[in-house]
Amino acid sequence: MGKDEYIIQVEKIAKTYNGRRVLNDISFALRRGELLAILGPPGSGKTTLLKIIAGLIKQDAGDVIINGRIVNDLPPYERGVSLVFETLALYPNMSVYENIASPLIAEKKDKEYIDRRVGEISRLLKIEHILGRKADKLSGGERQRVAIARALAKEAEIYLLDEPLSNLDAKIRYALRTEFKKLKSLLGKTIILATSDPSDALALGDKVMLLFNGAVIQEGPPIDIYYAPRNISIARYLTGNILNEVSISIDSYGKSVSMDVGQEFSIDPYFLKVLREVGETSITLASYADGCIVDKSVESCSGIKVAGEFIGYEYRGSEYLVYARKGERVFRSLRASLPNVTFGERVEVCIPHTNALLFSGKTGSLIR
Amino acid sequence: MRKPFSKEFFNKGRMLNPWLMILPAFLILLVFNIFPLLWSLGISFYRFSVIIREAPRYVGGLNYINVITSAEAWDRIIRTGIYLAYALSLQFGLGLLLSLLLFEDFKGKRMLITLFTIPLMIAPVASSLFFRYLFDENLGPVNNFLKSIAGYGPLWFSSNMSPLGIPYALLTVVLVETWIWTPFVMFLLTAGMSSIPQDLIEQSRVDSIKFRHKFRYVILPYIKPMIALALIFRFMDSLKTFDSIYILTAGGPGATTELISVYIYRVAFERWDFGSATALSYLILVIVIFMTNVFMRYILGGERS
Amino acid sequence: MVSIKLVDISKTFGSVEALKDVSLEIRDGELFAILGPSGCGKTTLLRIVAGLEKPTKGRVYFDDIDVTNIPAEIRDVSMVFQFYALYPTTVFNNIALPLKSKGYSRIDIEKRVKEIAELVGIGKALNLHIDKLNIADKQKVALARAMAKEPQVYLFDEPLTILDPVTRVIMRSELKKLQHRLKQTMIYVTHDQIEALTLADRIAVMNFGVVEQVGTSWDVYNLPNTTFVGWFLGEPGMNFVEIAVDKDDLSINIGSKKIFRDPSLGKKLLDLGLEKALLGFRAENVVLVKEVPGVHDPNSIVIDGIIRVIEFFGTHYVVNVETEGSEFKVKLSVSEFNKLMLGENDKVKALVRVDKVCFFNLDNNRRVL
Amino acid sequence: MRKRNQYTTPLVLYRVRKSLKFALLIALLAIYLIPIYGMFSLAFKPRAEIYSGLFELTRVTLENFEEAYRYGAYSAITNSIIVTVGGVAIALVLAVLASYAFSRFAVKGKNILMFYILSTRMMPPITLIIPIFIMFFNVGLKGTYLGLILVYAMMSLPLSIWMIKSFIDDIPKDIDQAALVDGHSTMFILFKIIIPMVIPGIAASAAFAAIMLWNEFLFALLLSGVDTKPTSVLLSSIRGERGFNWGRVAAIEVVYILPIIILVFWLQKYMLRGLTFGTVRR
Repeated sequence: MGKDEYIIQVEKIAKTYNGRRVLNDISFALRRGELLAILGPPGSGKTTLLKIIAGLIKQDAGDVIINGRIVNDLPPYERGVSLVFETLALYPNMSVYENIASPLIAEKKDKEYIDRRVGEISRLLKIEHILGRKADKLSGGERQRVAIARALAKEAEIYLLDEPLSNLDAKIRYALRTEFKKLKSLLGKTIILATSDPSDALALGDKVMLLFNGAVIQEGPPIDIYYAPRNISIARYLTGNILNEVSISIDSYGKSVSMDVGQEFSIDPYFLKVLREVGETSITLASYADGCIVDKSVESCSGIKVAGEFIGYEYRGSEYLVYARKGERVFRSLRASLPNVTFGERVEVCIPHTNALLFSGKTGSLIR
Repeated sequence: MRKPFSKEFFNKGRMLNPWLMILPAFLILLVFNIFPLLWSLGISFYRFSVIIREAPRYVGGLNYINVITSAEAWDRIIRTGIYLAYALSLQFGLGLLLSLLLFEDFKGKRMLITLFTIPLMIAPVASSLFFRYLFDENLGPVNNFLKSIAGYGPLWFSSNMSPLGIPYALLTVVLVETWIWTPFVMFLLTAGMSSIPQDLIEQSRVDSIKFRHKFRYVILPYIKPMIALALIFRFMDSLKTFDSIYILTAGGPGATTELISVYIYRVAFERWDFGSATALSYLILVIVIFMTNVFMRYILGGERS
Repeated sequence: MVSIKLVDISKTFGSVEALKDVSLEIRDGELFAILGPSGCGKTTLLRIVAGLEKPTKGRVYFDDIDVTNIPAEIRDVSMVFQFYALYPTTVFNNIALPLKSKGYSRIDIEKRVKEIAELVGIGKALNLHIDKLNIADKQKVALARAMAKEPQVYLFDEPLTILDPVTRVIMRSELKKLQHRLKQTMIYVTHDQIEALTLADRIAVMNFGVVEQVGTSWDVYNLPNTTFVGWFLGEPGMNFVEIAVDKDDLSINIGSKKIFRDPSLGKKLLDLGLEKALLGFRAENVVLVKEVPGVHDPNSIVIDGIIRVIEFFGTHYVVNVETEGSEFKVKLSVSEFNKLMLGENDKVKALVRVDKVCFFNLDNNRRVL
Repeated sequence: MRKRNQYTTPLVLYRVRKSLKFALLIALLAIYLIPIYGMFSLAFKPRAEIYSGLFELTRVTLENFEEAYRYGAYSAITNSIIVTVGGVAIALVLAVLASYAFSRFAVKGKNILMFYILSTRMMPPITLIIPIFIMFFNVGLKGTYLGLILVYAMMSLPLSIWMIKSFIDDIPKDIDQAALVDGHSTMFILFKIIIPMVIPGIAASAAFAAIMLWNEFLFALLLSGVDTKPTSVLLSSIRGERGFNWGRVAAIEVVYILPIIILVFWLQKYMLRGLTFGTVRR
């Protein structure tokens, strides 16, 4: 098989549960060694999609093609896939060794082979010292590793991982993410990973596929997703729903401009020109926390500047995240120090045009 | 690894039809439950007696009419109603008291609960027989004790009226059944209380709110489902009360303690009138199935959500 | 309005030691946070202060009164829980119930409940059943209930965790304002470092039943007493690399590579009896370059390494650099990262100013410099 | 002497209230356990002291047990063991298979079947006894072990199915699916993965079924014969005698209920499921 051919293709997969469409014409293709991160909120259909690929759930329509072969009617163990469940699904009454050996036992491999393979994999995942322990006597991080080890023990074409980092302490999660990425480049396996945490998807994925309400809304490399989110709901999701947003209305002659954050605003003339050239009467301007300035007063602002009220902050040790509000709109800004104001005082919020994402006010799709 | 079945049985990917797994259990139920149920429905339309050795004779709904118009049957039903009212209110009152006393955590609480559940698990035949000794009218320890402090011991197995408004024999049955079943109520309510969020209990402790507020706002909302559950279970099981009455009084004296299940038993196995007995038991069954339905909806409805 | 003194508190559950000889002093009127990962014993400690739990060993003092054996019912504290633990009744009743058992008159109760509800911003909801409220308002009710009874101490058990981020920030500010006005002693338990760093006058960082450090936000973040505190705070946590002091020229080495030549530092370490130590530094304090300019700042430690893994987090990149068997993380802004044009397996040099590093004893993981 | 402070008075009141509550609880427990205590002490009392008062136990003797043995208690207990073990064993095997199917597969009519099975728990046994009595009379099963064992299997099946199902339901379905992805067969999954996980639950279900059958009286009364009569029937037959020997009765009862009391301590953890037929879990 050539290097350019796809190892897995998913074509127009659809699934309906009790009259509710959980997956809607999902298609994607993946080359050998790539990691696809499926990112979407809980309930968006990620688990269902993975289980359809694994053969545990039958799709209503569409094909799963692995290595050029349609596997729709094959049972899970004949598809050459391996799955790490969100719940991990370790066999609690078995030892770690037996858990990892399980797929090999099912394949009726001889004892010697099993020993060798379990040894290899447990060394790789740094769990050799717990092989003899029972699976229900492990810590969260160890359980995660054992589940991944069991999946790796099986010689599969594709590894499916459902929320492999969820249910872990933030600190362990951080460490495991890095380790996981190292492991991935070490093994060169094809991996499909489902997650609801944007950080996981951005940090780990070669490609990121956004799945909202059972439909793919964008697919591409992490940087594209982050800097060119196809519509505003993606940008909101990436920031945990606290995107800095302003609605701008421009009348059809491009003369009068108004914003939903009150009368007190100013726009850099160059930026105003850009906005007029867009040709839409209603534009939503957005920026991430690192692309926004909040201070007692911002002298020169090469974008838009609005007045707000200082409502609070988060101290992160290395930096401050400052929160300001105007009406319903909340703005966040990453800063090295706190502005010299007290809670409730007036501040100025500036979004420089270089950091601004422009979305259509009507459709929410990205303009620039 | 030990293998209880041949290799073939464990063959890779061999899926078993779920019906094959249910079938054996279903067969047993079919032969010893469904079939007898249908048969007894049949019997209830016949005049039928093994002793007289006459051929069963189809009488239509006559048995049902007889049962419904029989003053004797109604008397037993009313007796059962009175018994239910006394037994259930005692069991629930005491059960609630006990569970409230066991509400707070203390060392040995689990042990205490276990000790309380013993009467529930031992055979009613055994405990009832022993209560015959305890309540023995002449020499029994209960009357010995009463005589030593009050100078008088009632005739526990007589049809004399007790101060509580029911005959002594019925009261004795009520007391024994209460002894057996109060722990059931206590246990369910205690379980309900353990579902109260720990935060809420601790909040009420830190706030030091009054007991009646605590009961109303902290305890009651969480034990309501268990109260309902216990009530349904106790109602249906009390209808079945047989063992203890059979041992304590055998329904006597006269028909003082002859509750519905004992009555059906006597109609069937002393008068050998199977037709009337099955008709009556079918009427009870209808009530029970109706109750079960309510119960299932309650339980399964709760489980789904 | 009390100061609280905990003396040698230990608590065991069965064979598990939840707290080991914890001693703390919480000053009158301060907002004191207890921070630590789940299972570190912080909640147990709070419950001991509340009187919900008795310590296996040790004493609790409110001012000078020993309250160790006083049960929660009469200890006169207020507690706000993570899941607000409201009584299933109206807002008014929720706030009023504790007052009723304190023996307030009906008129007093009515007045006080209205006052407090107004203050917290739920004055209009008094007659609503709590089921009708959103999460933020429910938490406000819990707060109002805690305030109404004018306790000696306020105890908070992660009260803001379930709120959405914006509401959380606002509530945090409100709490801070409230604390400035009431000048009440408050103990705030949380596993969220941002919460503790943002809110507290002082923080106690706990791990495995032991208090690792007590100090201000700045102290615990920049001068961690132990490697645990350094690792636990910050995202990513502090980097630790094993170093050795060359006895001859007093330079500092990682493996065979010299990273710092100034002998005064090496001498200091040797004077402390440490030939080997852990070097600790924060990921955001590292400057990454491909080539060191001919003359560089002599006050910087220079570490050679190879980039192993690059992680993109939107607002920043985290680059994992490997050197001589150990590994450390570097946090770079997107623009810095783009300027450097870094890729995996690139060789780089990491510069850390020497006043931004700490040294830890390898044996007990405590900071020495 | 501790210094008087704001806590002194409330603390005294608090402690008094608490002690009173505890005293009431202990008193109730005592009333509760006196009959059981009485049973045991009576069993070990010499015949002459039977009515001497419940708490007096001057001399411990085993003569009541010897009497009980002569009275036929030994064979009654043996009969109880045979029918109980027989009934439970059959029910258990069938229940494990059925409850796994009920728990894991979308069987048509599952809810109706489960409802019917539960309703048998609620059925007054008197409804069934007449046709079964006639049936056994005609087939010649009356008075045999087999007859009672089969009826007992039927009686304990619903409890076993519902309870074991409740335990299997607690195991996430992901475990089965993981085993399926690994490539294991249905029987392997059931016997090597699922059953080992619920062994304690199955044992508890068996124990509850055993207690139910051990205590059963009505069917035993009507379906057992002279030689196959279990303990409950033996005890009830004493009832009809005049002026019978209470020491002997107590001795039989002690042997009869002792195993149950021991089981109760082990079953505590599963009591709620047992009492509510597995419909409520804890």
